[in-house]
Amino acid sequence: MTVAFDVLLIGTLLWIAIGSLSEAKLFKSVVMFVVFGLFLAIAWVRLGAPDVALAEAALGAGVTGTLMLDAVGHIRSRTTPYPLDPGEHPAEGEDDDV
Amino acid sequence: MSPATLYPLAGAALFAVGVYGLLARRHLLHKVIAANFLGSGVFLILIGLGKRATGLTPDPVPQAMVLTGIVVTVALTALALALIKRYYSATGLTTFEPLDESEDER
Amino acid sequence: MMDPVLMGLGAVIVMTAFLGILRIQRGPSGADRMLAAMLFGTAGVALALILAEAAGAGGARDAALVFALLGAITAVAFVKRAWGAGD
Amino acid sequence: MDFARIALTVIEYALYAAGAFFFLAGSIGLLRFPDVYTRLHSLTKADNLGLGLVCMGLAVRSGSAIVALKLLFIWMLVLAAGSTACYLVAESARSAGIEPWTREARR
Repeated sequence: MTVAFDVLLIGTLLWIAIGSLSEAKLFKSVVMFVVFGLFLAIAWVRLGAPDVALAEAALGAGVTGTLMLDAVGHIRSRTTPYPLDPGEHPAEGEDDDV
Repeated sequence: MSPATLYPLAGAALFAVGVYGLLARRHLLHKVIAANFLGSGVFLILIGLGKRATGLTPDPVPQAMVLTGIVVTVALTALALALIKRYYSATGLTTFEPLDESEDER
Repeated sequence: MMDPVLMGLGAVIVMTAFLGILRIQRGPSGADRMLAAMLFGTAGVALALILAEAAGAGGARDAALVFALLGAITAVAFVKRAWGAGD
Repeated sequence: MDFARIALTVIEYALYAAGAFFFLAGSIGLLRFPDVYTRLHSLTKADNLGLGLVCMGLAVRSGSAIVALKLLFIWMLVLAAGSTACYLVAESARSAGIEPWTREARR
């Protein structure tokens, strides 16, 4: 049973990683990244490292996932990007919602 | 298979997935995600090798290193995301070269 | 040695979480994908508690507390920053 | 092995089985239900009930009052966080114009 659990956990981990990178839609990739962080934290608990699991869940999945959602929102919030002409840059400080 | 062999192998596979994503995906956010996977693979190898036979307490030194590494990864990711947002605001691009119309990934 | 009953229960919960990934891949709107992430939050709490009991590591219960917060925090980030941009 | 211990083990395993059942039911609901609101329903009710049952089983197993209290608090935190997140997602889905599924709309 323990080996079955390990194999399932590792298989899910790798499947989420591959799925997240083979996804064209950004939002799907980011959600799968958050889910990956959760499963990695479970793997740390399984390997007898609960303090690493604590840091991974709070930082690796929580903070990183939140930052990535914020970046996706920033990129998505402009449906038409600025013109690609290198001469035309937007005015300085116009878009600073960081 | 004991966890001491299974998890480092999974870490190696995860590292390979990360390298693939870092090289093959063009969107910068995908590259950041792939770099995170790559780092997680290394962490998995370290902690998996630190886990000794059942009954023994795991080796604490790799755990401390991984704990530091997670914090460094978060700082790195935050910097990369801030740079991507700034780059997007300045140029309207999300890759290093303009995308074709047909494969617009935004 | 790990209790096989607890590990079997853990394997079942990993499998239910596995089903949630299908919803991430399918889900028509962003909210559906967030729901799957919240499912993983609940399943993660259960798995952390089960492993804490099976391995005799009480510290893992503190990790479960962080898992519980995580679902709410990602949902807030999703609603405030990433919502309303199409799918 | 005395009778009380056997009875406790039976109760514990029954709680695990019920918890696993509700987890499975929640996941299948998440997959099969037609719209966001019904999926939220299956997620926040069935899954949190499953977690509560698993927590109860683990509390029976540990046999220590402190651990049982901590498990109870973890469950209550999950309930509070889950219902808050559920409200937020449903509210934003509603204001984004996602209509609830009805039998009439399907015809």
